[in-house]
Amino acid sequence: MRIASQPTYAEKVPINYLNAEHGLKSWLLTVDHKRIAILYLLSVTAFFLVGGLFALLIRLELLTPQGDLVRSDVYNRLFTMHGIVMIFFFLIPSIPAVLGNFIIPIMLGARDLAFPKLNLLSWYLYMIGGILTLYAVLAGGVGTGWTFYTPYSTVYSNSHVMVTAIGVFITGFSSILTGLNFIVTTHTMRAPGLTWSRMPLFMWSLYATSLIQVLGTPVLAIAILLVGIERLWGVGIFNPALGGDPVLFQHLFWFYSHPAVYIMVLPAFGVISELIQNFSKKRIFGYKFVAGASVAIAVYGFLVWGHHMFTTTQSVYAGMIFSFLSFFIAIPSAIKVFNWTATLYQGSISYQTPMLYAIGFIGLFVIGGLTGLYLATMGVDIHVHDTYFVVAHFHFIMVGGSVLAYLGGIHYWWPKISGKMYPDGWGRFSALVVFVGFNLTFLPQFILGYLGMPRRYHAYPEEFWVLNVFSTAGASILGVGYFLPLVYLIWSWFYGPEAPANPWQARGLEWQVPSPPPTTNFPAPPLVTQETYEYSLEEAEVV
Amino acid sequence: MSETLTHSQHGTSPLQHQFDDLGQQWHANTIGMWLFLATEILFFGGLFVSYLVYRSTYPEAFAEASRHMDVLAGTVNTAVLIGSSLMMALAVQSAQLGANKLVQRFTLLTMFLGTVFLVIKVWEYYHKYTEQLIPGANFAYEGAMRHQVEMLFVFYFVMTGMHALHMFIGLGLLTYILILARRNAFSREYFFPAEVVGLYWHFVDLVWIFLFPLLYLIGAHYQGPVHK
Amino acid sequence: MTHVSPRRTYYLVFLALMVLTAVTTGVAYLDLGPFNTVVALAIAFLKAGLVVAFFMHVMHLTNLSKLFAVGALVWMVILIALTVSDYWTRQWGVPAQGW
Amino acid sequence: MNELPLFPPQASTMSAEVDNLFFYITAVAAFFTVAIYICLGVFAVLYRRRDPRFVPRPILGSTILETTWSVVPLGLAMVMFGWGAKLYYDQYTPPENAHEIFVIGKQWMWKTQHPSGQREINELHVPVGRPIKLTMATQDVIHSFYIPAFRIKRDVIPGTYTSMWFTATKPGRYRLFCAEYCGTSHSGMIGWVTVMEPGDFENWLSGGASESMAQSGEKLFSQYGCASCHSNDQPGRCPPFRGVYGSTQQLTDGRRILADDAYIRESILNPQAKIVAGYQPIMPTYQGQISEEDLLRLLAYIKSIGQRPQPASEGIAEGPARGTMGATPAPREATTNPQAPTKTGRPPR
Ligand code: HEA
Ligand code: HEA
Ligand code: HEC
Ligand code: CUA
Ligand SMILES: [Cu+2]
Repeated sequence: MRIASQPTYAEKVPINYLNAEHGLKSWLLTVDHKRIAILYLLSVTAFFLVGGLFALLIRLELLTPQGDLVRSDVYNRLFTMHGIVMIFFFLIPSIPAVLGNFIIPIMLGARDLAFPKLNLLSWYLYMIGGILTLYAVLAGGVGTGWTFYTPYSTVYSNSHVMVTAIGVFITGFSSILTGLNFIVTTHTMRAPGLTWSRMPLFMWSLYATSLIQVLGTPVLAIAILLVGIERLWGVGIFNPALGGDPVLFQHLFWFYSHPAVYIMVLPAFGVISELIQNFSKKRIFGYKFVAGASVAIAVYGFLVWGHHMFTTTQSVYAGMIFSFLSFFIAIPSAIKVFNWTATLYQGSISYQTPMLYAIGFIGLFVIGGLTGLYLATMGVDIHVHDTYFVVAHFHFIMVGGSVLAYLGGIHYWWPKISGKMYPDGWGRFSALVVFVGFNLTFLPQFILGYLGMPRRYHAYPEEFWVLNVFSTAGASILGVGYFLPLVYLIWSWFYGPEAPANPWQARGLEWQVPSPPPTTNFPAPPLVTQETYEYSLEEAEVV
Repeated sequence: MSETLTHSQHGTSPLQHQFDDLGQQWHANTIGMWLFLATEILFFGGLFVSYLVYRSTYPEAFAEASRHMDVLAGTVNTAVLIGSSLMMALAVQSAQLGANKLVQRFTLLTMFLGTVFLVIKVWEYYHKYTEQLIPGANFAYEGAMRHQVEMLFVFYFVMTGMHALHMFIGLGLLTYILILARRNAFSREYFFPAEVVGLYWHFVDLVWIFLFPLLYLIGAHYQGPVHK
Repeated sequence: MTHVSPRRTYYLVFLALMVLTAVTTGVAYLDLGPFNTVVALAIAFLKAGLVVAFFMHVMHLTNLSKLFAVGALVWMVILIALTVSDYWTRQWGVPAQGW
Repeated sequence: MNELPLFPPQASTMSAEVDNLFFYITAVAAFFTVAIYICLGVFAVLYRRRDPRFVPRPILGSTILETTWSVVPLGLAMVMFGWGAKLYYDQYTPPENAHEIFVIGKQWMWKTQHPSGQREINELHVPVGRPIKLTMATQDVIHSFYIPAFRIKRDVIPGTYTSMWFTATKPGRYRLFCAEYCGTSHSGMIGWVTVMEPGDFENWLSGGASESMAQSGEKLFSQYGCASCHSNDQPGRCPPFRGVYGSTQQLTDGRRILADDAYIRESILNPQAKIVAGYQPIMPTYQGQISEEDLLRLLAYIKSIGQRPQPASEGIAEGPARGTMGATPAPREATTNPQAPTKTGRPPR
């Protein structure tokens, strides 16, 4: 029994996934991907606030050259916890586990992910890992840097390395299982007619992300496990006093952690592809290239990890291989950027909140990505490695890029998720605040880095003062910019006007179901006869 | 024995709500398991690459350390594990044919051999303990390359320990298969739980096939440091 | 969607695996220089191949599952090859005093 | 708060080279950034939505364009790679005549010592215009020796020696940082590099230290009981040291190995790893008994009696690292095996 869903179906239904069941238990034991997405949304936001609080304290400490706000040990724990919380507990799960979880099955025309229980298990693993890590924070924190470099982490640090390591280890499995679930879902749950070449670009990028999660994360798990074993039993694996090589740990760590940066940015690419198309009402320029670039990035991403180790004892020749390959990874990113820009050409662009984030993303990602080229250039990296230049590089991509894309995606799909509209004026205003605050925070850090200010410094020489003041000022503005959406989105959840099924006249199966969608998404599997981005067609004909 | 798609002892269909038909469910489960095995390969891969780096750095010390392994126990265990893999394969085959009784019998045999493996493993560990060859805790080897020798024992315990952990998980999964078979759940159409667990069990066997020569056998012909 | 192998196949594979185990243990006691490792690994791969081919029915899988299996191996090779590209070239052509 | 430097001083031969490359990348980056921003801006204005019902004509793409904007950036990036790799290689290849200074990192200070014996803490005095090679070790965790004005940085990794070199070009005082996070006072592990005119430097050197590093090494040599076995010239139970450093040693297992810093270090800490042909493995290990500083002094001593110029290409070959992990521990093996393939000079594995 396959019917094309009628246009009337998109009208409001009295029973949706939010009000289908009530009570705490119906949330904590749910296997509905949409509810699990909401669980993730809440927890990810909480972790972002925690990580942001650490960032705020870091910036306050750096307001003056002397280390006068907190003790150096505390400062070290601040940036460590900031990095760990932001990366493992906020950014990696953000787009995939919140937006992906909610949207993927609907985009594919499925009732749920392939393994709904596994999906819930992922969330629990994530929470267990997160709570262990928060416990480590409360018990006094961990001060190894998010990179856990040995032998400091295994032999010298007297902070709560073990608990944190276990927390990250467990969260790793959450990430693996989410990725596995998405891949299987993409392969087996697509609606009839939804061929690979018709698939939305968001799907492509999440598919690529999931590949990295499945193939990379286990190596992080083993690296962390070895750190734990070495620390607990005092045996020699990486400890040079016992015959080990600390650099081997760095190999294992970066084998995961370099691809992990693409776990953080690929989903953002996917969101941006959706936003750019739907707000300029124009099919992407070069669909095949944009889709293929995602997979190419996922694969190449595994070949460049040694570029984090140019100043170690890594062999000159291995360094050259890694540097060489690092430049290749720039090409698929370049393809994406150029194609997005080309898509705008002769479009019909409207500037609602999500689109502002999308354009901001392109602008900032370009800078972040291009500064990656300095770092991949061996001769220059020798100078800027472990300075604020690197800090600026990755915040440009991760905050200016991924976080902006996440916010853009949240705003874009918010009507679908909540069934309510938010005030667009406030949305546009805070997007602007975020953009300004961001640049003020992180642009000065490039200069600081080239001047030679090392990262992870609790106190710094006076000549770096002025630029650090700019940076701290920017961070406060940025904080406000993040705070505003928090307020008006929560407000709109309760008081916002009802959202129509498709407030943006966007394309994609998720806009064919009511807002908020019913528990089973579709009354019957929809039949897809067109590629996703056919703006010229009347909505009713699309499905 | 059940024939129809929707049949099982409790009258509920094995078809899960998110799937359209059993074929789709089977497909999802198989590729899910293969993906999981891919993850597992890289999990052990991290260990193997570390092993490789240190072995190529300290070839003599590793050979020397390997001489302290119990080759007999290792060989017997290899045979036991391969035997359990055979039983597993037969259990899966029986499930494919819907022969629930046979599934029960072969699953039990698989679990039995798996347990034998673990018992021998524990016995080996115990001997390492009495020989004072446990790194960190009581490592009494006092040769020239003490730390380098100890390193192989670290890998020995971590790798076989991880392997044993997987065996335990496998035993849990087999128990589940046993329960399904007791409920006569398997049929010619619905057998993939057994198949998927089988894949996992064979994978655990695979890992051991590599661990055995890499840990036990590299020192067999080694005569100690050469001093001409 | 499925293929049922006859029992005979399984018994034969089992036999082959046992023989190979005996061979690998036996060969280990001969001193073949670097070839000990080569032979040990060759046999291990052969055994693994048998298990994958017959016990895990890789031949009768969908192409997709095959792809995942092969993909995992390729990734393992990446991990090993690039790590080793560091360790095995640390000594190359460095000036006499070391650096 | 009245200083606002925006660009670091250039004070070594490397500085200008790194900066030039930096400017090249900046030019490329600026070009693309500006180009993209202009396109974004122009499109944003020209194609803003005027009529909500208007549906733009889709453009599917263009393979020519895609190829162009893949190949051109890649070409520009390859220049970055080649140029950067060359600078990197240069940076890791100290000139033959470099003057050697020893550096030890420990939580949380830098200790330096000149061959003539002067010791400094968080300070380093060097002459202008003369290549300086730093041989570095750490007593505990990883540190990283960083002089921004020279544009150089190198991690100091426990269990091995690392080194870097530079030629200062401008007298003055420059910042010295520890760039690798190393614990509580990581940000306090900073100091100054003072670049002096050669004459001033000679003056500075001659004041101060009473004995050279080699002399202290000689004392340590008897203090640790090395002298009970080793003598400089008479072969006996132990190899004599005259001519050892920089020579190629024949080992019992047939390998030949270059006696460099790392080899000497390993010979003391882990003597059994490589046994010199004709000797018994009786030398006790000194692992954990000799501090990094004393090790460097012993090294200086052994160097002082053993240095002998090493012919540049003497069939020195490579093999997998054995016994040591680090980069310096580059004990290289020479081919002795006559039937070994000699084209690449690598021993068969
Ligand atoms: C989402 C996160 C993310 C992303 C996507 C990237 C992307 C890239 N990164 Fe980054 N990076 C990090 C996060 C990220 N990075 C983090 C967290 C660290 C620090 C870790 C730590 O030590 O704590 C780091 C560190 C880091 C280093 C090590 C620095 C050091 O410690 O010394 C290097 C070195 O090569 C590097 C390179 C690159 C490159 C080449 C890319 C490329 O993928 C970028 C490609 C994009 C573009 C190039 C822009 C678009 C292209 C054009 C507009 C066309 C023009 C292009 C050309 C001319 C080629 N990064
Ligand atoms: C996803 C990743 C991510 C994100 C989003 C951020 C966000 C920010 N980071 Fe982060 N950062 C990292 C990842 C990230 N960072 C990593 C990996 C490191 C390296 C760690 C290491 O070296 O080991 C690092 C290091 C790092 C440093 C360097 C520290 C050092 O080396 O000494 C600095 C310094 O300025 C910094 C600043 C900031 C700022 C100002 C933000 C801002 O964007 C944050 C703005 C947010 C807020 C201001 C919070 C708003 C919240 C409220 C207003 C509510 C208040 C709270 C409660 C009620 C609970 N970060
Ligand atoms: C018990 C005797 C003994 C003592 C004490 C001893 N050595 Fe040795 N040393 C040897 C012997 C024998 C060898 C040659 C075999 C070998 O390579 O181990 C050797 C080799 C060496 C070598 C390598 C020389 C070469 O030709 O390649 C160095 C360097 C060295 N010793 C340094 C030291 C130092 C420094 C000390 C003291 C801190 C020391 N030794 C103390 C016996 C000793
Ligand atoms: Cu030493 Cu940082
Ligand atoms: Cu990277």
